[in-house]
Amino acid sequence: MVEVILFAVFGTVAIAGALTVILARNPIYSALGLMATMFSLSVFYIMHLAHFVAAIQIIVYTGAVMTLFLFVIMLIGVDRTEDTAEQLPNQRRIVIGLGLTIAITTVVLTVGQNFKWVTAPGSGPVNWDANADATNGTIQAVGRVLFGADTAERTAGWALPFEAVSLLLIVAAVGAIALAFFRPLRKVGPSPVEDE
Amino acid sequence: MDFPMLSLLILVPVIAAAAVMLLPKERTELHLPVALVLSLLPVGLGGVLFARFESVVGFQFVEQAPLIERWGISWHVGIDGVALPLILLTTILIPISIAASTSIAKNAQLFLAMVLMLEAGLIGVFSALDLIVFFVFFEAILIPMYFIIGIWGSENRIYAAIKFFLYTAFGSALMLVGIIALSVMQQNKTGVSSFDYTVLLGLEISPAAQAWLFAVFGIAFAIKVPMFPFHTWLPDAHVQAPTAGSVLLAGVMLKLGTYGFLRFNLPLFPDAAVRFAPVVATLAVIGIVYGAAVAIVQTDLKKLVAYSSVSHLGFIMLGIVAFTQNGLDGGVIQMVNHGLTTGALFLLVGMLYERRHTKLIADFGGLQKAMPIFAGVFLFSTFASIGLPGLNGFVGEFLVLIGSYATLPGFAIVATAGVVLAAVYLLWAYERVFTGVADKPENQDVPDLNLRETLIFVPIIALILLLGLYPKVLLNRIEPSTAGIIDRIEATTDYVEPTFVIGEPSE
Amino acid sequence: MAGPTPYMALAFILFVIGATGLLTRRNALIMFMSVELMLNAVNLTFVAAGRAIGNFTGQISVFFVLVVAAAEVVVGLAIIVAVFQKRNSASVDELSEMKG
Amino acid sequence: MDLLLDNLWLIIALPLAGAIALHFAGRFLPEPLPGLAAAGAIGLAFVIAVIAFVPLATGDAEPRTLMLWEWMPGLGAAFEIRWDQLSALMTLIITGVGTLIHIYSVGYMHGDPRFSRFFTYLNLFAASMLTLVLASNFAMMFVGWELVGLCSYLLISFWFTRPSAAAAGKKAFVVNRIGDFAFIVGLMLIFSQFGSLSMSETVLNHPGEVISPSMATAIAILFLIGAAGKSAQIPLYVWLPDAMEGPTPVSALIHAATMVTAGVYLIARNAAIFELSPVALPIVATVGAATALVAALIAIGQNDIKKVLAYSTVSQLGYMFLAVGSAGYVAGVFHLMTHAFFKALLFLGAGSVIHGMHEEQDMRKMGGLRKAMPITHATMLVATLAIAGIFPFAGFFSKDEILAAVFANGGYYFVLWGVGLFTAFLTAFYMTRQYIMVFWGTPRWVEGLKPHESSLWMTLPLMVLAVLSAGAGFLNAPQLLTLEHYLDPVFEALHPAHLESELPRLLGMDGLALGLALVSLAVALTGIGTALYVYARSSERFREWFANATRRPMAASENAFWVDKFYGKTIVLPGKKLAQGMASFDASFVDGTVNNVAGAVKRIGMALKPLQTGYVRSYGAGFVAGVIGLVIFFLTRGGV
Repeated sequence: MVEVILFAVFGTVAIAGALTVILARNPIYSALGLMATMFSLSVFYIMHLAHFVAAIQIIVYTGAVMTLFLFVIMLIGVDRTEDTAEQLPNQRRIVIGLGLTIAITTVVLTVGQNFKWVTAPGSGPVNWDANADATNGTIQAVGRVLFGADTAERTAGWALPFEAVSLLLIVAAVGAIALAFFRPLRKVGPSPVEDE
Repeated sequence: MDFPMLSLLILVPVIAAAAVMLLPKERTELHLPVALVLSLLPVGLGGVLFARFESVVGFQFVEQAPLIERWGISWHVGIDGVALPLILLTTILIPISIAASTSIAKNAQLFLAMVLMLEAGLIGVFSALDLIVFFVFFEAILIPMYFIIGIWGSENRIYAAIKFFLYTAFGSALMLVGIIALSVMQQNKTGVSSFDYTVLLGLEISPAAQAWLFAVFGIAFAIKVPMFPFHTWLPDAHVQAPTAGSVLLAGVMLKLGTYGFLRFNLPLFPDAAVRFAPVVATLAVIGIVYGAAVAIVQTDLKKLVAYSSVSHLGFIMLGIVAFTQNGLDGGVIQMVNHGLTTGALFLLVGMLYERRHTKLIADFGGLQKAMPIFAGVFLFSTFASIGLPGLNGFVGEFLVLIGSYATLPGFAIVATAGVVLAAVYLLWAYERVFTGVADKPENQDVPDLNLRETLIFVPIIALILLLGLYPKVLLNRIEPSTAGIIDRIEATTDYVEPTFVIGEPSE
Repeated sequence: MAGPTPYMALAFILFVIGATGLLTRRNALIMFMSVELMLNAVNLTFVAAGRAIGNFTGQISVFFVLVVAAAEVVVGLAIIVAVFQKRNSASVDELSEMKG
Repeated sequence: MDLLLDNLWLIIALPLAGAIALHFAGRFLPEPLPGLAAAGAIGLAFVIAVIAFVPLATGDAEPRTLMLWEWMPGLGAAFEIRWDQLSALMTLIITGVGTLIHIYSVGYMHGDPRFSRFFTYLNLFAASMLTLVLASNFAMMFVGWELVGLCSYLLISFWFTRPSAAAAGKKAFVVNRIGDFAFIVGLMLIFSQFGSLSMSETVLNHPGEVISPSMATAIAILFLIGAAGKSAQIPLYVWLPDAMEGPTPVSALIHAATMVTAGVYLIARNAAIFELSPVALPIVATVGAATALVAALIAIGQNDIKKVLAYSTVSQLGYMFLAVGSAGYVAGVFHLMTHAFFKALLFLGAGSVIHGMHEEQDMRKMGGLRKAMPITHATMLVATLAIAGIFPFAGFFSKDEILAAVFANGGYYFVLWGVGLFTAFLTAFYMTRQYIMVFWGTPRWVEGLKPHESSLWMTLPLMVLAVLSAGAGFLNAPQLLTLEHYLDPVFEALHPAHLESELPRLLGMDGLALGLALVSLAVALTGIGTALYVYARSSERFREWFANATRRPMAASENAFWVDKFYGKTIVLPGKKLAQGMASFDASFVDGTVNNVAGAVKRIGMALKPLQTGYVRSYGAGFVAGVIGLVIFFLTRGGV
């Protein structure tokens, strides 16, 4: 019962946040809207007992990423309001058209058919509640699965992707530094902004 | 064969090309002589090949080495009576065209290397018995010729080079489809895919499949020949190509198309060959008459000779689709003859261009006074090209005409008109260029052929006379192979070659 | 509340909002945030699906999506700043030299 | 003797060797030497021919074929020589007249810069003509046939700096080539019927069993067209008058004595095939008669001394075709021989007149040359009488025999006999006209021009030919019929039944034959008389009347009935237009399609270009659309 209430409340918060992201005049408001959405999502994660993921969501996403966003917004100038006039010719129409198609198809496909989420062979109806403890995402549980601790032949589980991703992060960091640092050297013609 | 003759013959020009490239760049006076000497090696090898070639059906000097077993691709080379003359023609024309390209100033080293690479490709394509090896060489020769035309050509050489390359590449792409289809059929039938020509000969293909395969291969070769609708790249390529380029292009590369018909279209798809013979014959005859007619009104001497090639190759194609012993023999020997006569004509036009920097007939007039030897050689080549009996052009044309009458009477008679038209356009050109009084001052003191240039023509004239008077020397070697092709067609289709018993009416 | 359907529906809505944001807004930052929004929607589906099939793959996938998103933001913002330094405007339509 | 008979190829080899030697070494020899070398080569060939001819004539040697080497085995084509009565006779004529003309040329070409080159070509011509005549294989004959055309091309345009000469040379070769077109097609038929091109296997061993009459007709007609091309018969005679551009000895040798008779020889050699077809011989005869008449009419109006003789040759060739066409092969060959003598003499005489008049060829600027050039005058008088057909001279016998042969056929041939007779009258008329305009009347040449008699080099051959023109007639005099019996083995198999009875009797000088002979003599005399009256005796007033009365026909005759212009308009011009049309078609359509295809590809590319707007967001829309598409695809196909 509590779940339903929580879902309703935070569902609306998430959607409201999302809408502010795309409709707000001022980037700051959209950043805040995004934070609200992320926060409500972490609540949902907790409802699914995915504690580790919820924690990361808050720390990495809402914390680090959004602050970075705010920082950049500050850098670019917060008071800049956008004129919402649309240059691209029929961009709006395309978006609306796409929106409609996806809406109609989902409705047609889902309503009426016995839409099964899990279509893997031999899987019975989803025992939603029974799975609760199976996916009790404590850090220990996720850690064990991540590094394949209890898999039969002790394979490394997700170790390889984990390393790959870490490499990705390093590359991203180097990239960002390079972009920021070497910019003055790559002088491409006179640009108004160039001061130093 | 104990001694890998053919592979060596393909390798030697490659080594020669590399050697020329390794020569010091600034010692330009060294490049041409070295290339010339090195290009004589294949001539020697060709001679040995010719001597040890027995006049018997089937392939000789065969070598086989696996390349990609999984798909059944092997380095399978060998020659028979049809391929031998063309390889000899290649080995002979290369030194001649090298000797004739002294006027190539810009980066001659690369030019000579390109010519030698072209030789390797040509010998490879004529001796390949594996379809993929054939296809690789078929494409490989395009590249050096593209550069020869593209870099050392005259005014709008780029347009001509690209047009030549794309046109032929389009054709060979079609052919690749055919080749792969064949190997797939082979796989479906025997479970093992193979590109080996001799293996594919055993594969019986349904008439429907034969039809489209014949068409696919046929179009690729028709572009190369070139046959009537696909010939427009030839005049452009020739007008823009340097002398050596034209000689090799007309002398040998055009024969790829006709060789392709003889090697692949007839034996592999005999049923379709018999069915499509009238179509091919029509295009051939149109080519003869049309090529000759268009040649008459050409203002550019080189274009005139190019269109004459279209006409002559029409004869070869008519000979091939006549499916008679004489027709095929005439076709094959005419390939060699055309190579020599048109090669000579292109050399002459090239030398004229080097002297007068123009190819337009209108700019010439009364040259015979200033250059009698040149005029003499030009007249000799003209009459060889017209098909004057006693010279080599006649032997090929006569065999084709008489040979093709038995099965394609109407076509043969119309083709004979080409003989008259040939006389018209070449003699009219000769008259406007050489006879009359040299009214324009620059035509009065044009230098005649120097020793080097005259020496170039000595072997050609000798061969023209030899093949004209005693063609048996080549015909003996060609005859068994062409007989083999006809027997194969007779065996696999209900076509029977009309034969005569002297004294018994065949009607 | 048996089954993940409601969560999937919510994620779907968030995703569509993100997409429209991406396509309609011209400010690079807003577009960027819309992308983040879409990624979050995807994360939600992962977690819900994980619970539906009863193992941790869902949550681990979220973990990786998150990292990738972080890397993307780092580079993306650096580019936006660099572009801004040069063009003095964050509007995406300015950058149309790569026209066909 | 046998040694000689075994290597008859020497007859061809000698002039050929002469040609090759002179080609390379000629330039270095001083003036008369190349000429002598060339004359020597052909003279030697003549000697060998005579030696080899004797046993054949006396009958103790059989005709033989000598295989030299195989040329194209597939076609049964080989270089093989046939030495029988017909080819022996032809060889004698060619080498005999040829030697005389070679000697004459040494004088005529004196001082020409390309002196040795001229004799190279002359020897090459002799070799090719002999190849043609001696061939026992159609392929070898075709070699001779075309090489003769080549030499006539080279010799006509010998003075190549003159554009008209070069054009005439080309015209001669092309028209001959049209004839060769028919010849090749004929050979195609022969090969398809007999399976070989060797004469001994085809035409010489009873072809009747192999080919049907209709096939024989086809081959005969094709050979006729080929012969018409070479022997300048209607419609392919236009090249011969232009061939007068070449030096006069060339006209004498090639365009009078030897090459143009090749057509007659071809028909005579293949008489067996012509006999087989019911309709071929009358066609040949009609073509011959028509050509004789038309050419004679044109000859009357010509004012260039050589053009008169050219049309006269065409006319006499018409006679030969008429003879062969009425199965009078012997008569045809006989006339061929006598014509070779007196026509060569006429041409050489004309040459010496031109030489004497310093290259003046227009008869209207000549006249009264009697005293200035006595030998030329005497020899040309003999030749004129001979060609007109006056009694003791050769022309009378050969022409009379032709008319007799034609008359013997009866029926349709009577018409041809009439035409022949009228042409004889015309021949006598225009020859006398020429004779008078050149040698009699008041000298009309330009002042300061002193015509002089030619050197001995030139006059000696004239005299020899004059003797031959006078005496040759008796070779086949009615009683003796030596030539008839000599040529019997070649043609005896062919005596068609209907001729079997009359011909020997007719020629045996009984009433009818005598009558015919007298008729033709009378016609000839009237011809000469009228010409004399018109051009020499008549009063001034008559000449005016005659001039304007015949002004229009004379003009027509002078311009050869404008046939050349007609050919120009109907064949050459449209041909050129068609070729230009094809060339532009080729450039625009065929080439066009290729370029259009290339253009189309470019246009498609341009059309797609706007898709790349450059705006990130439109690309974004593309992404999203793609995603949605995939989702829908998987949903519909997949899980549901």
